[in-house]
Amino acid sequence: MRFAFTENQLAFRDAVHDLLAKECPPSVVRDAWTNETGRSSTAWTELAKMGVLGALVPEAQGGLGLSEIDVVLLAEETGRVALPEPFVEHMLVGAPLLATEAAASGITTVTAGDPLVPYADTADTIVRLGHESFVADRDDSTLEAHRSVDHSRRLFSVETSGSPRALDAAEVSTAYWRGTLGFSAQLVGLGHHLLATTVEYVVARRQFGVPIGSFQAIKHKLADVRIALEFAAPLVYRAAYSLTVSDPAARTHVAMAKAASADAATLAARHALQCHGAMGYSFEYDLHLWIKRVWALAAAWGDATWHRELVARAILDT
Amino acid sequence: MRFAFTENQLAFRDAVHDLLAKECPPSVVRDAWTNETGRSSTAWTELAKMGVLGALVPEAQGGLGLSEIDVVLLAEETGRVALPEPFVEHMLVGAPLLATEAAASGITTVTAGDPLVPYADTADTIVRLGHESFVADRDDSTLEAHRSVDHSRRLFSVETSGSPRALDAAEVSTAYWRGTLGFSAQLVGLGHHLLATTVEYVVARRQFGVPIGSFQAIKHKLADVRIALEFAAPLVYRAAYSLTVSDPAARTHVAMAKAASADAATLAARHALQCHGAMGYSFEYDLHLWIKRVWALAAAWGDATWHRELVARAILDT
Amino acid sequence: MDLTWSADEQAFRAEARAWLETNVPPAGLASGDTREGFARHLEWERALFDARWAVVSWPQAYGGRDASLWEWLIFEEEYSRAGAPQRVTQNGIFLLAPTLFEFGTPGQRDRFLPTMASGEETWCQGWSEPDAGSDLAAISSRAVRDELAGGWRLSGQKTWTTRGAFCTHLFGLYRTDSDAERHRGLTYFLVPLDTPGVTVRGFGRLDGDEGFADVFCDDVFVPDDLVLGEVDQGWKVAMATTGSERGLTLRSPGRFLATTSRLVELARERGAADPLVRQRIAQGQIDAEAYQLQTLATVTKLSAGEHPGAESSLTKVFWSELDVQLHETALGLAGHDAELEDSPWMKGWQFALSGPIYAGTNEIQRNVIAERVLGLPRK
Amino acid sequence: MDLTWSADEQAFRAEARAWLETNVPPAGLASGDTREGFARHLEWERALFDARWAVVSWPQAYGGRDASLWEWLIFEEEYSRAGAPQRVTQNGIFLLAPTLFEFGTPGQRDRFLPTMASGEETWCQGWSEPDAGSDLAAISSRAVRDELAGGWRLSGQKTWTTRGAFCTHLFGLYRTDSDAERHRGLTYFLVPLDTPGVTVRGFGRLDGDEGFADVFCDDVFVPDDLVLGEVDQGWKVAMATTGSERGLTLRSPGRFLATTSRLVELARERGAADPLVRQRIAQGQIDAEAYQLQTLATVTKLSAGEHPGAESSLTKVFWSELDVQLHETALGLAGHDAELEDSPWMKGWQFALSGPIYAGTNEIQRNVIAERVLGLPRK
Repeated sequence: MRFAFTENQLAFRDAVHDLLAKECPPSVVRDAWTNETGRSSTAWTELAKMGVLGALVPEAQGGLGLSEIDVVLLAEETGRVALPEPFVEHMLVGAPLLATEAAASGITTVTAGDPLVPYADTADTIVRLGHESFVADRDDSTLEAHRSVDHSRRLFSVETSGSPRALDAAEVSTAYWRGTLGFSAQLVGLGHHLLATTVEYVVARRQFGVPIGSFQAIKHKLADVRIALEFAAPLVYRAAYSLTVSDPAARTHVAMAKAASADAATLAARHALQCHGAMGYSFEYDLHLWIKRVWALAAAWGDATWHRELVARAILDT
Repeated sequence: MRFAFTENQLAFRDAVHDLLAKECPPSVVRDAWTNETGRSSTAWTELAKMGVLGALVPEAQGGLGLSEIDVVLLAEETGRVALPEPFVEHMLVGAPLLATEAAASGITTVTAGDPLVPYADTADTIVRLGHESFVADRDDSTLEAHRSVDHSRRLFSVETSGSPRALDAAEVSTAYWRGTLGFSAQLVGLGHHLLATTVEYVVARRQFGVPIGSFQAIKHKLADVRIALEFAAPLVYRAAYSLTVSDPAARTHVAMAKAASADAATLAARHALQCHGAMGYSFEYDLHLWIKRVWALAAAWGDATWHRELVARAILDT
Repeated sequence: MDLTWSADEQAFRAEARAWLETNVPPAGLASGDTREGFARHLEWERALFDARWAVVSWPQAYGGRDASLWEWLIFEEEYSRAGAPQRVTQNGIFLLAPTLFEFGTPGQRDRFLPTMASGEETWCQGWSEPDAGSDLAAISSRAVRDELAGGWRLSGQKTWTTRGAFCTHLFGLYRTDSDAERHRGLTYFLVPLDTPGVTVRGFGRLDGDEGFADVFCDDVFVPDDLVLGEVDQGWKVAMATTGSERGLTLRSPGRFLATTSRLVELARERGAADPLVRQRIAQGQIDAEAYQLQTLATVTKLSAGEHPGAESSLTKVFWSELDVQLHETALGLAGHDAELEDSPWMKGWQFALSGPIYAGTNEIQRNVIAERVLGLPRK
Repeated sequence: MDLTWSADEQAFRAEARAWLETNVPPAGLASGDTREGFARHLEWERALFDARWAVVSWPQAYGGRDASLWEWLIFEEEYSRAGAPQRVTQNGIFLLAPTLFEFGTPGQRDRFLPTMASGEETWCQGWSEPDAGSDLAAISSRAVRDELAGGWRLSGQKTWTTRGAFCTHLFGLYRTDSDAERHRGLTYFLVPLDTPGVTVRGFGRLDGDEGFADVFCDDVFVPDDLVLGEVDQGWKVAMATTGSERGLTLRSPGRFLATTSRLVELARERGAADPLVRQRIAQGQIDAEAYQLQTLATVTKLSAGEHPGAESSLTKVFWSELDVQLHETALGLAGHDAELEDSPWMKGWQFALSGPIYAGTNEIQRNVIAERVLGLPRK
């Protein structure tokens, strides 16, 4: 029994952390709100160079041949910086699903349930999971733009005129649970950033002659956020482990992870906004970039209520 | 339009308030936990003398011929002092249901849904509302005692060997909604007492060199209780009015009142206990007498969730 | 207790409803927090004014109807029910005007109320400063006496000023006695924003619309007749306004009843079968009605001549959290559509989130409730 | 990461499970917070001790098995799973013993640990006083030096002392330096409750059981060898115990997993169809597993030699609120039966409500989290 990451896993996390600190400061996220693609300029190519994007692709196909437990912390890091990229869609879902050399270097995007596909305009390949699951070329598809509250998340409805490859149930299942794990990890990262940035603010911000962080109302809100993240993270890590070892309960574990991480990040967003007051409510201040990402990802691929019902089925109906 | 009680109604409330202050101090509630009947010694007879117990009985039958709106504040007062009596059962339900001179002076108890009947051992008449609704003589009934967490609320299962009078649907409905209104009003009164007694405690109790009531964590909890009671009370008063004028939405209004008052009183109980710390957790201290009454009444005659679903039916399914 | 409306009140309601049904722009207007939308809203305000619906509770001389508090409540209910546009003039009409009626000179009232009612002049509130948000008494913008010119010279920065970039006037607090601490030594000024030395810079609110502004004053001359109330008594004067802001005027129960109705409609469209959603919607309806009833109780008291007290803090916390809950429930119903920016619920959700922050954060309000309503010690 | 148990650990679990299945009293025992029930519980404790399950993590010399933290965790999980009786010896075994191991003399360890493990001597905690609840450092009970007799004379009142009326010994903090303020000048004493001058008065907890006591000391002589740790260093010594109380030892994840299982069973009996109830139960399961996993992470760190820090405050808030939630959900399922006192859920609910209060209220814990984990300023 050992509930901890290996030195290698932590080192990989640290490397990605450092890369993102350099390639994805808040200015990059803000820029993605208004640039042509909604994406970062260089973070994606640097991640590709490091091999991260093909981490789950077998070595034979040019990937790193790693597993979910090796990459869950990387997804958390991309959440922490609010990386504006189809990172989960490509790295955790698309690339290993296609598992070709092209896949590791190209860009795949995915949707699950939702008819709208993020970043479809800059993807090479579009995967749809849901009622009809398939893999299609972007070139065979007609796109229509829709607007997410998170402007960096470019959404498109997709009409495919080509003959997309159908996916079988096992492929869909693997893809769906990996993606859900990835968003859970990103939500934990987003939550941690929101907490850290709020702590910084309430220590610096003075009202009534003292830092507002000295008021119990602020302290207790942020303590609650810290608690929620403390207990959401292990559920996410366990889910990654369970997918890696094909635990029979892996899907329930991912559902638990998504429910807990969505709730924790939503709480973090709410309290961050309230503790920042009018400052956080200002568009010019970066806080809302993280908050809106939380709103989008908390609802994506099944919200907390939906995943809790899956958990209920597992424990009550079997 | 006038959302306020009349001078007469307020004067009646004040008179009952004064009576209860004298006849039902906390020592009477505590005594009822261990005495033979679970009831007060003199409060009941004094209320009878004042005419309160027959308030809803027509004047022709020896009552005061009043309406729900005239007595809702009296029920609130009995809640405030945690009066250990079948007050709602008799005054709001049993007496006007029987509407005989005997009824106004005798004691009627009622249950709705629940097979257990409070104070059945000292009642003359037992009314059951629910699957089979009837009025029975206590003398024709076999009782078996059960124990409520509120020891003053003596509960009994009842087997009737006589031939009880069946109640028609209209009688049952009137009885049920009046009783539910009465418990809602008592819950508001209980909540107000819990808040007041907690305010008193946190002002007096010093820790860390200051009154604990100066801490924001305490302030905000009690502010939330005050808010909940502020907005529950008008729902209860409106429900009383709607029953009085036979408003077509009266039942929904009572359901709203029970849901809101149960939630407000439950919150008051929870925060009162937490703000009192170990002191409130001590059996010797009076606080728990009120808290346990709240637990019992919040669950009785349909809990908040049940009544909210009734509200949902009214607004969503019609 | 009498929860029925008189024949006159019913007639008043019918008249308001009929006019609104005919005149409310069916497709709505662009956001009033944009320059373009603000202009459209002013046209609507003008139509309201011309039909004498802009300021129903004001005297007829200023464009009102001398409406009672009850009629005003009825009008607000009908206004929300009709889905009529947000009042971009509300900071003037609902916050400044009550103060002008109470503290203004006859000259000030005659000068400012009619143009405020018609929307010719629009007012923003100059309270907050970068270092004076929750701690309003920390205001450091100052006004220096210019005896010769018969007035004051204002300097300093106001910020988070709602729709400041589009308004013509600002009412604000400036420090006239620099030795006095905290809430002493402040004065309430009326400032035309075209006065030399004023610079306004609009900036975005949470949803990106330019609903906020910085208002910089650099040696801005304001003559004595633009002082509202007494010099150095600005806090007292302002608090009267703050009372209105938290209390009856700004958040009519009709607004939340209307939002709840839209939520019920949304749920019916989606089947309304999920008990979880049913519970939340029922709770919304209960709370919206509780707020309405509590308002009726308050108006009954006010009509009997009682004054509102710290209880307005109870109201502010309640409606602001109710608004958040209603929108949260609606977004939960929307599923993955929830993230779409175009949905009115997403726009409303972001607006609702300002409720617990502005007009005194809910944390401050809970302190006020604890200290002034419950009597808990300040320290 | 490796979430599997070794063959040895599995064997340990199997052994514990087999013994518990055979020996746990199937009908349970009367409440350990009553004199009668306490005596029954001591018989059970004795059986545990005789089978060497009383103190698995202790050295064999004191009746333990030298179990690893992992094995201890496994044992606690099996213990809860089996529905075995509450440990009435827990304040000694889980709170005092770790302190004895760290600060006790060899003589003290040999004198007290074996009888503690067997239940021959039972310990209650003398922390709280009427004016020192949340504010533990406000302790005013005092110990005056008696140089001649080689010891101390204790006076003062301890209160809310759990099961104090049934225990043989008390460990408590007394002020040895009356000039020192707050947490300085306190000393940690081991007090046999049959010492002349000690008066114990039991009183009821929320559920009416006599689980609390006042312990009055009136010039009670305690020899030097019953001082634990150094004189005037009692705060430091006690904080080590407080760490255990909040952390791993007292609230094994097994307890909440077992409660959740019972809740799931209850819901299945009642049909388990209501989506509202399903949500709450699923949340309970998620939280119980989260608590288990977080404990596994903590034990991994402790096994690697790291020390637990203020993070134990996170744990305390989490499990205490989880416990309240689980019981609230169960009572909600019970409908009108909820108010019946005999139901195990009503008993458990009342016990759960003590969780956010004792061992440092959750308000204090949230302060600790904010200040020591997040680094927010104290003032």
